[in-house]
Amino acid sequence: NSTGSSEAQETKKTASGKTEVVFWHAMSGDLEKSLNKIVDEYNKSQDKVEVKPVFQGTYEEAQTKFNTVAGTKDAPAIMQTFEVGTKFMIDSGKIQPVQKFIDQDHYDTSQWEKNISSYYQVDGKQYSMPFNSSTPVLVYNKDAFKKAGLDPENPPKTYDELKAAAKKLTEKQGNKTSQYGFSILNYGWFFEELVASQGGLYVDHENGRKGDAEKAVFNGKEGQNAFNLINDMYKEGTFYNVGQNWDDMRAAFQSKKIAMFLDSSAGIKTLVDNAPFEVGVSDLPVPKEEDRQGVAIGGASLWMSKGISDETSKAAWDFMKYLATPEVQAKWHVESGYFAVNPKAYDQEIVKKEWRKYPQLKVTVDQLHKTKSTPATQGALISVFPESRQKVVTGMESLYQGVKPKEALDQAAKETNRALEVGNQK
Amino acid sequence: MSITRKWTTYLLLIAATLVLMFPILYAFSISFMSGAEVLEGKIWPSSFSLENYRDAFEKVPLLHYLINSFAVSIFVMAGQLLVSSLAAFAFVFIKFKGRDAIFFLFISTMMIPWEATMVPNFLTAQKLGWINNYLGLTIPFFALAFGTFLLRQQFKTIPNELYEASQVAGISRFRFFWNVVLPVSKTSLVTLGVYSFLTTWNMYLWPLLVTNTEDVRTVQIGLKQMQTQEISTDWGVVMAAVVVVILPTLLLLFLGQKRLQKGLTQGAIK
Amino acid sequence: MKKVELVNIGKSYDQKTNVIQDINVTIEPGEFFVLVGPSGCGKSTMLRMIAGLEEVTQGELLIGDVKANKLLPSQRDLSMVFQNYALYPHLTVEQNILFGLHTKKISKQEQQKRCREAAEMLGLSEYLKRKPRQLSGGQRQRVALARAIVTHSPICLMDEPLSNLDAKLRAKMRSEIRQIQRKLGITMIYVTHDQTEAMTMADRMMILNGGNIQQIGRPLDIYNAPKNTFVASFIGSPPMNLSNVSIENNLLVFEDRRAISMSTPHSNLNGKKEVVVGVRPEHIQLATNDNTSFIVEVDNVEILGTETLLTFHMGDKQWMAKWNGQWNIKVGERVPIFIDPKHLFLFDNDTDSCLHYEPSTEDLTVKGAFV
Amino acid sequence: MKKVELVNIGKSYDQKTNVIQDINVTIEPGEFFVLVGPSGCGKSTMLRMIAGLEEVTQGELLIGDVKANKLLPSQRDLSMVFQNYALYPHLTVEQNILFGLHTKKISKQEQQKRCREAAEMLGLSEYLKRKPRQLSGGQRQRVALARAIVTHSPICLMDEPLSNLDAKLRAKMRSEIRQIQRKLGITMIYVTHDQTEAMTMADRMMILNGGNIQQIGRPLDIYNAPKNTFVASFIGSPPMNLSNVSIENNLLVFEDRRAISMSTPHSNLNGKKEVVVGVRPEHIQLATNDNTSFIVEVDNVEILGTETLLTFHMGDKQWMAKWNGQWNIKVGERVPIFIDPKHLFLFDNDTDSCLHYEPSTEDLTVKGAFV
Amino acid sequence: MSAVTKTANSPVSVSSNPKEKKSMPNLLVGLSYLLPSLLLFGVFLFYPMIKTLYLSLFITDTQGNPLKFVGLQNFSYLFTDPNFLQSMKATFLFVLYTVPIGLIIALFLALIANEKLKGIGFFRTMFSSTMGMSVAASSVIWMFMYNSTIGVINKVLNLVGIHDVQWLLDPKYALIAVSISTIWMNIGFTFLILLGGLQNIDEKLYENARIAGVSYWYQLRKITLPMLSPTLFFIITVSFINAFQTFGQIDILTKGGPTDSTNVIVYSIYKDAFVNYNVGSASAQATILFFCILLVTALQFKLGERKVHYQ
Ligand SMILES: Nc1ncnc2c1ncn2[C@@H]1O[C@H](COP(=O)(O)OP(=O)(O)OP(=O)(O)O)[C@@H](O)[C@H]1O
Ligand SMILES: Nc1ncnc2c1ncn2[C@@H]1O[C@H](COP(=O)(O)OP(=O)(O)OP(=O)(O)O)[C@@H](O)[C@H]1O
Ligand SMILES: O=P(O)(O)OC[C@H](O)CO
Ligand SMILES: [Mg+2]
Ligand SMILES: [Mg+2]
Repeated sequence: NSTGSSEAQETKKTASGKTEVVFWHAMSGDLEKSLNKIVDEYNKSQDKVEVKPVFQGTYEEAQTKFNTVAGTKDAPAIMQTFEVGTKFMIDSGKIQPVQKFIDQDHYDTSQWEKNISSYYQVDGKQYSMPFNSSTPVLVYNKDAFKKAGLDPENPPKTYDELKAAAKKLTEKQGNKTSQYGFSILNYGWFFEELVASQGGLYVDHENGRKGDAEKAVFNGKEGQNAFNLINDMYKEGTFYNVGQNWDDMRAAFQSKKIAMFLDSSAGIKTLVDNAPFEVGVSDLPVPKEEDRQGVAIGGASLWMSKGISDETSKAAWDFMKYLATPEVQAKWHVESGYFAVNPKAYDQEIVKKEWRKYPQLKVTVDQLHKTKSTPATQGALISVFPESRQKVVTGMESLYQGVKPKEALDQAAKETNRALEVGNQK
Repeated sequence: MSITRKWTTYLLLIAATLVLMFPILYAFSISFMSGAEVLEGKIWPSSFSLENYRDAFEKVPLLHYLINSFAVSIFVMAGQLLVSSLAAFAFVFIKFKGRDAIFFLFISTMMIPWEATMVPNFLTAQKLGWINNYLGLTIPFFALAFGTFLLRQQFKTIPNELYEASQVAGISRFRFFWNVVLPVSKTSLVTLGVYSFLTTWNMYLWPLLVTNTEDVRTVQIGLKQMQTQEISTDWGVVMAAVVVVILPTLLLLFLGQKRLQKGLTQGAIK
Repeated sequence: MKKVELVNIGKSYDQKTNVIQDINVTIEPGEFFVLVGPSGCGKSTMLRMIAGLEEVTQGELLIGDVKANKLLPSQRDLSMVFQNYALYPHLTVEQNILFGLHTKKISKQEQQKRCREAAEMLGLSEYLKRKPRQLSGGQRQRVALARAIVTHSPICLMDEPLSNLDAKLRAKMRSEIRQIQRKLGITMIYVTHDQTEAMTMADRMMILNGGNIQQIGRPLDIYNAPKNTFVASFIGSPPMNLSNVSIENNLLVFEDRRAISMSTPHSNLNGKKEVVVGVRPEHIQLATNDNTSFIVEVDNVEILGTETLLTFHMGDKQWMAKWNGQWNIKVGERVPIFIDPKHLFLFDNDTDSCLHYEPSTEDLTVKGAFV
Repeated sequence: MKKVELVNIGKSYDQKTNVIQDINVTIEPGEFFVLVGPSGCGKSTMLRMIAGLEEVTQGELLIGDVKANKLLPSQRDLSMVFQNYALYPHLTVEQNILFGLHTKKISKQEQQKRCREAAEMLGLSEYLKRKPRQLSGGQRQRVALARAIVTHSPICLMDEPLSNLDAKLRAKMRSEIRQIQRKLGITMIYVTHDQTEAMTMADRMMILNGGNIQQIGRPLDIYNAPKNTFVASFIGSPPMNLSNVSIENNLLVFEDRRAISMSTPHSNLNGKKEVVVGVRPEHIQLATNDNTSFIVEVDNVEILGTETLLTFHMGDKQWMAKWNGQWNIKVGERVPIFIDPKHLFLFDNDTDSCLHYEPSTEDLTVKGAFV
Repeated sequence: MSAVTKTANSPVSVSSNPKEKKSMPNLLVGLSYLLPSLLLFGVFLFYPMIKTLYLSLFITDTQGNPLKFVGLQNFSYLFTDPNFLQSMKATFLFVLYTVPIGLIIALFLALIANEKLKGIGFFRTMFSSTMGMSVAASSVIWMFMYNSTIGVINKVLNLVGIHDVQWLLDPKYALIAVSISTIWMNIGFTFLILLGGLQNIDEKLYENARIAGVSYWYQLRKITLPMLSPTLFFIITVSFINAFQTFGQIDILTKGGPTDSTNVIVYSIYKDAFVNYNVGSASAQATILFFCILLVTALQFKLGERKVHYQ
């Protein structure tokens, strides 16, 4: 079906004769600063390749953009795509699997963290280069814990504990709530993770890894647990609706509007730096401790466009390899909170030093290491993931309107099915 | 006018101005505030520091975007003026069969929602290689039914005798268009120009679609990008960028307000 | 100086009805020819066909013996002055005057020379650098005139060029245009709906009504011998008084049974018993003791400084009399009237055409006066 | 029927310069009073001050003996007819006529009655349901008039109500308006820049120039005894001929050294040696053998059916003569002229005011004619 | 013709030459002036419009190439899809909130700014100023004002004892919030047009009313509004069309949420086409939108034109 011609594009060169590699990403704020620093260092480290990072908005916006230009000369050489875009990228036919370069280069992938790289492997083929992987964590305000008489070193682990803690943390002035106990961003990823951490699947066919997914199954018991949690807490008045914007959520935490919330490990460094109180980080809560299966990775990986010249591809591959070196990964980990793709990075001195300063960073790494590898924690593979996420978000939002959790979930599942059906006709 | 009526009118005018201008003034005010002041929800900054502006220019290449926006707006303005005036000229000064039908066709294009054509247009732009360059940002907007309509109304006020006089004198049609019709319609051209400039400058969805490099991005997209990137961290900087973005158009509007009003209504109604 | 000939000219805008028809006339070289008629009668249409701005749909147009039906306006070698002057508002007077002259392949020098000459002739020399809007109506008129003059075209067409001027200026421009036309000797075709203009300016004039020629001739001939009631009432101000009368013996009897006598029985009345009688206001005189035609009751008096207009009823119509001097007459006063039978016009009440008039024997010349 | 009195009225739009000043006049109840003057002289301004549409910045305005400077327009109990009629295009003729009548607390029945009456009087009865755009110019004019009439206000103001009509219609409406005013007996203040209108309609008129009163009086008095050159040339058509002359003995000597004699030496010339002489065109006669004043070369001849206009040079000016009849005179012909000294006007060449004229002894009445 | 042929040849030949020059018929000349417009309209309006109609009958790949003909399936699904129905509802509510209220406010402003007062030019400039405000900039400002914790709107509401409202997160308020900001953004343009319309009304009509002594409201009803009706008609039509096509403020303020409460059709089209890659469905929606606008405009013309008075 694809229109992507096999004709290779010309290699773009910079004024100084370096091969230009355009790199689209979705890293904003402090993350963008760190990324730019790394790119800068890379550009300075050699004289053949010049990487040009371009911010393209959120993951969703960036992927939208990529889709519009994929296969044309306007497409970037390297594209950062969030984990749920994996299937879409593979199906698009507009990318070259990095396996090709791994093979050509005899690159040793065993140095990678298995839990991460396996997400981007389909049928034994490595499609994209893992780069920034994260997991969801519970972030909380230690000062608020103390004030509420809770143990800041013993954050809630189960839903019940979470509810109880949230109740204590919720502060009212008159009938105006000045501090809410808990919040979850209206974003599909958190729901997916809450389901996965209980071992629940998102779609059928083993989360789409044993064949194209046809049916959403996230409205099962695990999904209902998650929705019930939100619903119950919202009804109790301990849950705050922060909307869909990551920044708004973090702002709400920093301004003490919420005492606990779920965040990506990628946000932790900035949070700890900026919060006017002590920040605690803990594992994702589960309904009951025995349910705990670990988490699926989040974040994003780097994809190589198809249709770019060999020279550009090589240059891009060189940059990808650079990013995977322990030194760079170490720096990236401590500055962003993303995992090191290459575990050797954790041995680097700066990591050790930073972990002492920011013990919170280690929590996320540990959580990943504790994860049991199952189809649930490997994450779902579906091409219409972004669309499905919108449906789930609408489901979450409808909870605040008094819709029953089960109904909301079923509706989201039904609409996801429709999206799958349409998607599978393509 | 009686004294009481005069003063109630003034009162209403001032009240309406305050309400209407508040968001703009508020943006100005915030653009000078430090992050802490913003979070405290102040209305007025404690000091007028230009730091936010410096940051804004540092964080995104605002200056570059401004230049792009200027280039695109000027280009579209010139294109619209030329294309619309050519068409309007034909509608007024050249009699031919089916003229009214074509005019109706033109007017009907105002009814087609741009968004309904967005997808194929994007594909067209892509095929033409117009993504990420000025062509894609400008040429699709050169033909403007509204502009043609506005100028047609203006051209109609040019006495037909002028045209006939030049026919008798043996002046070519194009020369008449260029040397008489255009200069005589200066006011309307300025009106349309200001209008085109403003609308192009403020264009949002299309540039969002067809630009993805900093080289050609316009300032509105820059603003949106800044908003995605910076909002929680620094409203002050974002507002500084807002101010930078709105200042040129506000100035243009203030300067051209009288003409704009004259020209717009002339074209719109009569 | 070129002849313009219209042969069976007709015009239809909609391919169905003719707005003018059967126009046959030859305008002689150097003649000042006026087209006159009420609004909508087709004057502009005819002029515009001559100019080439409107297609000739019937008949043949010859300009200087060349068939011109299909020529472009610019190929007809004529100039035109429009009602609203059609000055280019953004150009200076000078640029206006010279606009289009380049198409005639005239050297810059020659252009300048012509412009200077024309400006001088029309007293525009000091205004050459102004824009039209900085000029008064009369000055604009002159610029339009100058623009026509500099082309040195042998034919000039004018479409109601004075109708936007006030009465005083109009009178002045009338003689100015006439003088220039004489000086340059161009053939002038001039459209107006104002009979005074037609009377005072024309060598010959054509009176149009509803697209048909009513009469062509020298102004005084038309004034003195109008072919029909339309011409009679259109030419002359105030217009000729007209009423239906029946002929009884030698008397013309009005509807209210008042009567005036005819001088002699007229043979060419074809035995008609009902006719329309016409009398010009200036021929209704105050009766002296012995010649009263009848007595009228005055409806209105208007004293215009040197003459007095009286309005009164005759039959079913209001008539007007024009007397010299300032008459102290009150509304309602009864006044004896005398109408000399030799001043009577008689028209056919069916066809409106003139049945009888007595040619004027007056021949006022300066020499005659000295005799 | 109310009196309107202006005492020392002045007006300034910008608080600096006055556009009119020192206006003192009393308009009598039931009078038809015309304000006349060239464009921009302040006629509309004065009328609008009387109407209350413009603030009076100086002096006192009395309407029916009540000080009205500060009254609202609606409190002045007057009606107004505007130049472009100011009809409401979206309302029918009837609605236009009745617009605002409800504020006068008039019953619906009475409103209908008045509307019917006014419409009948003005021949509008069949058009009551039409919109203004479906009416001709004259009909619109009448609607505006009707709207003024139905208010039954004792004072009616009109600002150039006829200037948009063509000549014939204008003449007709002139007498129509005059007749209605007489019939209703209202006080009329009427603005025009057309001297014919002023002459034929006014009981009295005020001639304004540059915001100053030039003369107030009955039309004929003004015509016969203009106070200054402005009035002399403004009233009368063609206007009075004026030239600078020097007085040498009993002769008025023109710049080209031609001369005419004065009848007798005038005492009130204050020993002035340079004056402006004025002669009305109708007073320039063809000389008979023995009384030639001088001989002129004719520049232009215009024959208007019943009269002939001759243009010739006198000194630095073009003069005009108006003769009755159709004169067969060629341009360039030399004609002997006679000017009766009793028809000479003399004006001060510094102040322009009239130094001398001879009151007309003519008294044309019908009775007189019978004697 | 015969009359001419016997005269000398030369003038005849002279006169026949130019005839050839004239051979370019007006139609071609006219079209050549219209060519740029027609070409651009063709390529960027008519062709895509038709393409959209065509695509609405297909399932497409992610980049909008038709894959499979499905007939009216896209439409039939849409009409049963609660999300789309919600979009329709949001669109109509949005139009309903923004057009009449915006118009009334702008009319009010135009009326008070039409008085002849000292310094009125300043107020006119202020009132028209939102025309110079881009959607992006305005939306960012309003986004901040709506912020439930630090935004000024809640601060003011708190002062009068009203609770924090989650303007953009609460489906009850989100559409209203977006509407308010939209009204604000559009006021400048609407105001300018209406003011121009008011100034075109002959002053004499009011002077006559002053002499008649009718009240302000009577003048407003009997003179101003009828005389303004062509302008009103124009601006209502334009406002409707604009309202149906609103995109920027939705994208920045709410992204169609919460629970699709602000997911107006245009935004839904954008999401379907560019985020979910259902170009077929997006095209079907675009088609429906087109007919909605057509319908409303036609209705407007049918109902409105009768009440409009043209001079
Ligand atoms: N372009 C046209 N299409 C159709 N009919 C026309 C056109 N121009 C003029 N007419 C009609 O032709 C007739 C003659 O019009 P024309 O303009 O020649 O009159 P006119 O004598 O010049 O009148 P006026 O004194 O008002 O200028 C009128 O009935 C007019 O309605
Ligand atoms: N609103 C105004 N503001 C300032 N000056 C004005 C205004 N209205 C009129 N004038 C000036 O006052 C003077 C008299 O104007 P007015 O309208 O009374 O003249 P008019 O005699 O009615 O002229 P016309 O015959 O042209 O109507 C003019 O010089 C004019 O420029
Ligand atoms: O914010 P990030 O980079 O951790 O990504 C979160 C989700 O995985 C995106 O799908
Ligand atoms: Mg005409
Ligand atoms: Mg006036």
